[in-house]
Amino acid sequence: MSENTKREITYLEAVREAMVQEMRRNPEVFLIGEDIGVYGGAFGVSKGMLEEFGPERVRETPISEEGIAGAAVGAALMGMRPIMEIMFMDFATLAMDQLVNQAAKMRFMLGGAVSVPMVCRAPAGSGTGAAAQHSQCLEAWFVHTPGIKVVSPSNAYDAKGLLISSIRDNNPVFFIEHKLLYRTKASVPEEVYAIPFGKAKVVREGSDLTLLSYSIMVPRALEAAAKLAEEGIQVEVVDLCSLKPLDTETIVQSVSKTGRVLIVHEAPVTGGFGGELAAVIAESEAFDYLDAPIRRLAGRNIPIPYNRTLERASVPQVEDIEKAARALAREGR
Amino acid sequence: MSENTKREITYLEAVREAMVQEMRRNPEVFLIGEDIGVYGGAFGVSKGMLEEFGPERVRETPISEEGIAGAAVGAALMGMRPIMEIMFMDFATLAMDQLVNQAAKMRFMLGGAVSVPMVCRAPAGSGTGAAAQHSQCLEAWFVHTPGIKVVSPSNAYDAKGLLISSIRDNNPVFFIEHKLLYRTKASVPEEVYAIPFGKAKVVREGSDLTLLSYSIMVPRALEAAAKLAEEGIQVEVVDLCSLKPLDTETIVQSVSKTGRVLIVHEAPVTGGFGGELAAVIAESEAFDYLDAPIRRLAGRNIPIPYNRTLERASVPQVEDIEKAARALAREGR
Amino acid sequence: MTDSSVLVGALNQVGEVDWNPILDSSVFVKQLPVEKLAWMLEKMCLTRYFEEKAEELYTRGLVHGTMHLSIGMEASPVGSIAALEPEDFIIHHHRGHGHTIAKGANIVTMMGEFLGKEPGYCRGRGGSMHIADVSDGNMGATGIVGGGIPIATGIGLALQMRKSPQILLSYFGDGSTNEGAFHEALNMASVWDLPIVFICDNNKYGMSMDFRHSMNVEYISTRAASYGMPGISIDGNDVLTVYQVVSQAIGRARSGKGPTLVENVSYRWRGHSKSDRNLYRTQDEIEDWMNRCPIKRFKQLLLTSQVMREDEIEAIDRAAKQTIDDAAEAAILMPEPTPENMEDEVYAP
Amino acid sequence: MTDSSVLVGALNQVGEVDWNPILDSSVFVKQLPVEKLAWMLEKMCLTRYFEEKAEELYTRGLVHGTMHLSIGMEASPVGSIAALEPEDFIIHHHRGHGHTIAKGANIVTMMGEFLGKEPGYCRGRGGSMHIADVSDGNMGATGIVGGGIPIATGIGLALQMRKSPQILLSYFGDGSTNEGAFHEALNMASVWDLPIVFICDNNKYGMSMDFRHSMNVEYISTRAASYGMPGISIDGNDVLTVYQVVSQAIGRARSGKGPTLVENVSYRWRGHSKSDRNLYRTQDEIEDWMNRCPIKRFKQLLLTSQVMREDEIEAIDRAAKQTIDDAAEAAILMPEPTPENMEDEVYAP
Ligand SMILES: Cc1ncc(C[n+]2csc(CCOP(=O)(O)OP(=O)(O)O)c2C)c(N)n1
Ligand SMILES: Cc1ncc(C[n+]2csc(CCOP(=O)(O)OP(=O)(O)O)c2C)c(N)n1
Ligand SMILES: [Mg+2]
Ligand SMILES: [Mg+2]
Repeated sequence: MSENTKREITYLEAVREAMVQEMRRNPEVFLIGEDIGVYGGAFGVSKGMLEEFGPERVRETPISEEGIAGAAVGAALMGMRPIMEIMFMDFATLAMDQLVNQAAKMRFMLGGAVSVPMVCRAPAGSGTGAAAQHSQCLEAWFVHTPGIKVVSPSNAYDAKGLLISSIRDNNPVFFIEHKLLYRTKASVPEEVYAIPFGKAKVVREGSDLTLLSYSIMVPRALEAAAKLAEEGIQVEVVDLCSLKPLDTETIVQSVSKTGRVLIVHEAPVTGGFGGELAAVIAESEAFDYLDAPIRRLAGRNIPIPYNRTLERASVPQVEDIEKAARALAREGR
Repeated sequence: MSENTKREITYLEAVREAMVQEMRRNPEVFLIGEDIGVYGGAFGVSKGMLEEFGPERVRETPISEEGIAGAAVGAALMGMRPIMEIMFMDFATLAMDQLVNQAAKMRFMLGGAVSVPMVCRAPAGSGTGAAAQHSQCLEAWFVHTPGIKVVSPSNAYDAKGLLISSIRDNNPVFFIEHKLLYRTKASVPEEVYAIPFGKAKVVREGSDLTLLSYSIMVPRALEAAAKLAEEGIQVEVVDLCSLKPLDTETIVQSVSKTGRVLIVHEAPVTGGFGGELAAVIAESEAFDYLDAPIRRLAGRNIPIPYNRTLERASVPQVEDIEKAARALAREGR
Repeated sequence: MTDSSVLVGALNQVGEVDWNPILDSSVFVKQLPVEKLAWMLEKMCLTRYFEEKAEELYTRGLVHGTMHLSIGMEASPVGSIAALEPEDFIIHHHRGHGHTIAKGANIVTMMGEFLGKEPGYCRGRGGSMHIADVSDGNMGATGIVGGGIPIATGIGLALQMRKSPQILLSYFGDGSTNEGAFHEALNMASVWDLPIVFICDNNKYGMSMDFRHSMNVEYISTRAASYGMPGISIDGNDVLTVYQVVSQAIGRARSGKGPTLVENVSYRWRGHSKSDRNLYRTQDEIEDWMNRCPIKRFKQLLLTSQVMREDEIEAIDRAAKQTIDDAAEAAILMPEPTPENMEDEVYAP
Repeated sequence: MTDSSVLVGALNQVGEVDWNPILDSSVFVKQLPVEKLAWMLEKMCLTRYFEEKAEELYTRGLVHGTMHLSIGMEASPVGSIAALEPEDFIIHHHRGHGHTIAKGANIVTMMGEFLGKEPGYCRGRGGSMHIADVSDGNMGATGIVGGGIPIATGIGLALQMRKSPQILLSYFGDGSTNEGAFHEALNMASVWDLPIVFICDNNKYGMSMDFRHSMNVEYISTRAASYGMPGISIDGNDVLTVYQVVSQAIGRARSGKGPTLVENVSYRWRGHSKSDRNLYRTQDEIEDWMNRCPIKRFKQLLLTSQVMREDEIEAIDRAAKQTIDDAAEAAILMPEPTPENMEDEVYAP
């Protein structure tokens, strides 16, 4: 991050800025989705974009998620660079054929004759009282789909740079935004910049254990780590940024250094991306350096409930992370 | 398996027999799907059932996967016990909203006021030259969906008993059949029997390493294990049978005994169910007994290609399992 | 379409059905028992006051999450559910407070769910969008636009397979008819002659999108033609027209003749949900529709047709308001759920 | 629908379009250059022989996987693609050999793909179901029934956004029109006036299901009404009728008037795929349709209208057969792909 940039903007504004700047730069880039025009999108991400780019390039659709995804695939096949917005990640369930059977497979299946440069942006996660069908984190499905890349930024700076890379990538990229991050601020340069995929960031150094995370759980992990530091427990926090491609090297290095690893995500623990991370570590040379079992702290294996207290209790909060990290730091082998 | 049963039938016949016997026993059970009537289903699983049960209970549908799943959910809500057939597991992509947002969540979301007793049967896997959109193994998605149970039998005997349990279960159960297993035979009692979920089977005992698997990879693992035994390597093969609920106890016991574990499945390795298994082991007390890193052998991270040689090379074959197990058995810590 | 099948009062119509004539509401109102009319008025008032209270509670910060209000649209759920037998079923959508109330929900339990309380219909797990009342035949709502329509087909299938005399009303919005789920479900229901009446509550907008920009048809009932199903569009702000037309569609469903698509044309006064700034429509348009308030109109009809006196009408109105006020007070005092053992609730035993 | 819009020769029609009259094929055949007619005959013969060869290769055990033959249905792809400019696009479905040949595929490369060879169109990764020929504007097929239709909408959208004069033909089967994808995609294409002609190759069955059991409409063009799109059903075994009608629909698309749904009624002689035992239909029905062979019929027309001599016709036929025989021999000798580095093919650089 450039030192002399002082401008602070929100994650939401960073996402918008990435789209706006790429749309100005490249006429092939356009946004397609529901209520993205005068409404500005369900969360206001595209506010003002209709005014600048007009209804052709801020393309509002009927409520037809499969149709939207198909439109993105078809346009991408022709060399356009659609950014499709799925209003809530939960609705990706309606577009799975287009995303998984079409977008992801087409290049390979046609022997390399085509590419599908598209982005699927989706707000994910709980915390807004929207209940079971508007709160999911489904990244694990897309990580498991060869042909799709998956990124999930934890802050405004990364959101901008990773979205620009996503738009420029020649493949389908699933770009996961977390609703609770939309209002968070960071220092973000006005210039266009691209953050390469496949690079994790050590966002806090520590010697006692490695905490691997992404998206909303990164700020929570940092908060927990700060508290634990007061107790003398030094947590190294790694923000994965891109889930696929995955920066195995940084993970293995950190875990080899600390000898302990706590994996934290919001999605339900069973079958979640944490399993993949655990496997990557357990298969790697870091295995030999482990001084304690690998631990996962993730969402409970339940649909997200409506009630605020229940909702909070369904996914890791700062205090849960603190507790899990403290226990792991003390765990011997 | 009862000793005095000599009758051998195929996996396909066992699936059919389970459905037929439960439909005779319980008028609330019915089959719904595409081409399941006079055609007998794409693979012939329901051959003859239309004749016995008539078009009401062998309910053929238009080509409308989302509609089929919705019909199953609605009927199940009313207390019927639909068995829906998805012609190829790949087409479950079209029914994800109904399966994941509706069937799986409804009980919890309505505070326990309803249950959704339905089975979704789907033939999965490669090996028939059907290419990228007709060859997938998508179990990881459903394992990651709270509210759905997932079973994946490896032989005719288990197929019958697990399908009967699936039909009797009061929840949505994803029942995964492997196309290449359809013609395999086993001794299967004619009587009705139910195999409880959540019980893995040690299908071959061994002391040198534990091989965890399910579905088509179990017979392949057994073949590999038999060959390795000739070299003096004793592989313990565990057939998980049900992926969710998962028999963690048997897994931990076996791995604690052998100190080495190889996880084998057909789905692409990244983000696959193998990650969950690795995490479960790495979090458990078995971790302390591990003498070598946890190893996964799974499908390559590619869509399934059409060409026979490429297709074979995309997923683990007997010789790949043999090789991986041999290497692991020799691996020290 | 034969001439005999043209229904006076229909805004649009497809399919060959012998509709019985519908009467002008000023005539029909005299043919219904006064208790029935009073029931309709009560349910409409309850719905209106429930939602006004919901807004108030929201503003007071007592609601976590969002909500979708149907103020101005009360005639469709009430007029159609009035035509049901108590044993019949409904399934509705995210804008479903009116349907829930009309189908007989306990208002206190409903308000409890709205506030996410343990004694609420879903024990606080569902909230505004998912209030169901299964024991009264209300199978609830899904938050996925169009997602309930295939489930409706399944419910209808179960009723048919069991040779039940019961039927189902399936509600959804104009925007949802652009979802593939709508298409697949109506087609299957028609092919199988299922005992369902599909009711489109067309409130002119799907979130911010004017329905006329989301489809190239003027009337959504036109879409019935794709399924060989009769379709009809009517004034959805006239509770007695809704009642008459839906009664006939229910008759078709109950006698095994299959489903009908009824479009009740209405309007949503409030924003789509709480985050709506109403930038996509004019204040004039909103006010124009507020002048066509279905409740005011029904009260006027009762009065001018002399089937109820003003004091009787106002008594119903006041009682409804009181019921809602009491329910809110009671619901606020209800206990919150606690998060232990939620894993045990996911699967049925 | 105004009277002026009724098209002679249409089996069914919806929407208000001023169709130009279509001529009887015995008249129209004289208005086309003989080269065009010869091209049509050649493509139809190539398709027929390609598929007969495919069957033979399958029987000889040279094919791993399945295939879907369109024998008896050759007039629809050939008649419609004959109406395109070479720069135009097509996207088709699992039964797409005819479309691929008509759009100009190299037969040897195509046969190579059918056999899964490295020099095949998809380097052996795709096979029969996924043969695409992108450089000729053939965007290929998906194995997911209906899955190509939303992609068609996207292609049309790109053409429109780029203000391209090119248009797209999007093909699919009768059964696929029951998928939600069909509904969403046609609706969006109509709302946006995209330059697409949607062509339903109705071969009467979706796998084993008689299309009349899968929907309550007699003609699939009826479904166009849901989208405010013109729809028309025609004899899909008459290559010149297909040509004339699709030409007009292409004209609409190219001039910015939006999409049209054309239903080409035909029949599939062979089973759905190789595992089909044809239990769902009668031998009589099959034979009846075999008597309506589109190729025989076209040859007959060329002969009786005296635009070609029998020896000219037979020369085209023989040459086509030879081309296919040669292609098969060449394809059999092509190298197999090897499995190294497949991971590197998944993502574009
Ligand atoms: C599958 C899906 N897509 C989008 C949404 C977001 N959304 C909620 S309600 C709504 C508008 C629905 O319009 P309509 O069907 O007309 O019902 P109304 O809200 O007008 O009553 C939208 C877009 C959703 N909940 N589900
Ligand atoms: C989504 C999906 N469902 C089911 C199938 C299996 N399937 C392949 S072709 C076919 C029939 C399609 O019928 P139609 O659209 O009429 O095309 P036709 O095969 O008759 O040319 C079916 C059911 C599939 N490939 N994809
Ligand atoms: Mg609406
Ligand atoms: Mg067909």
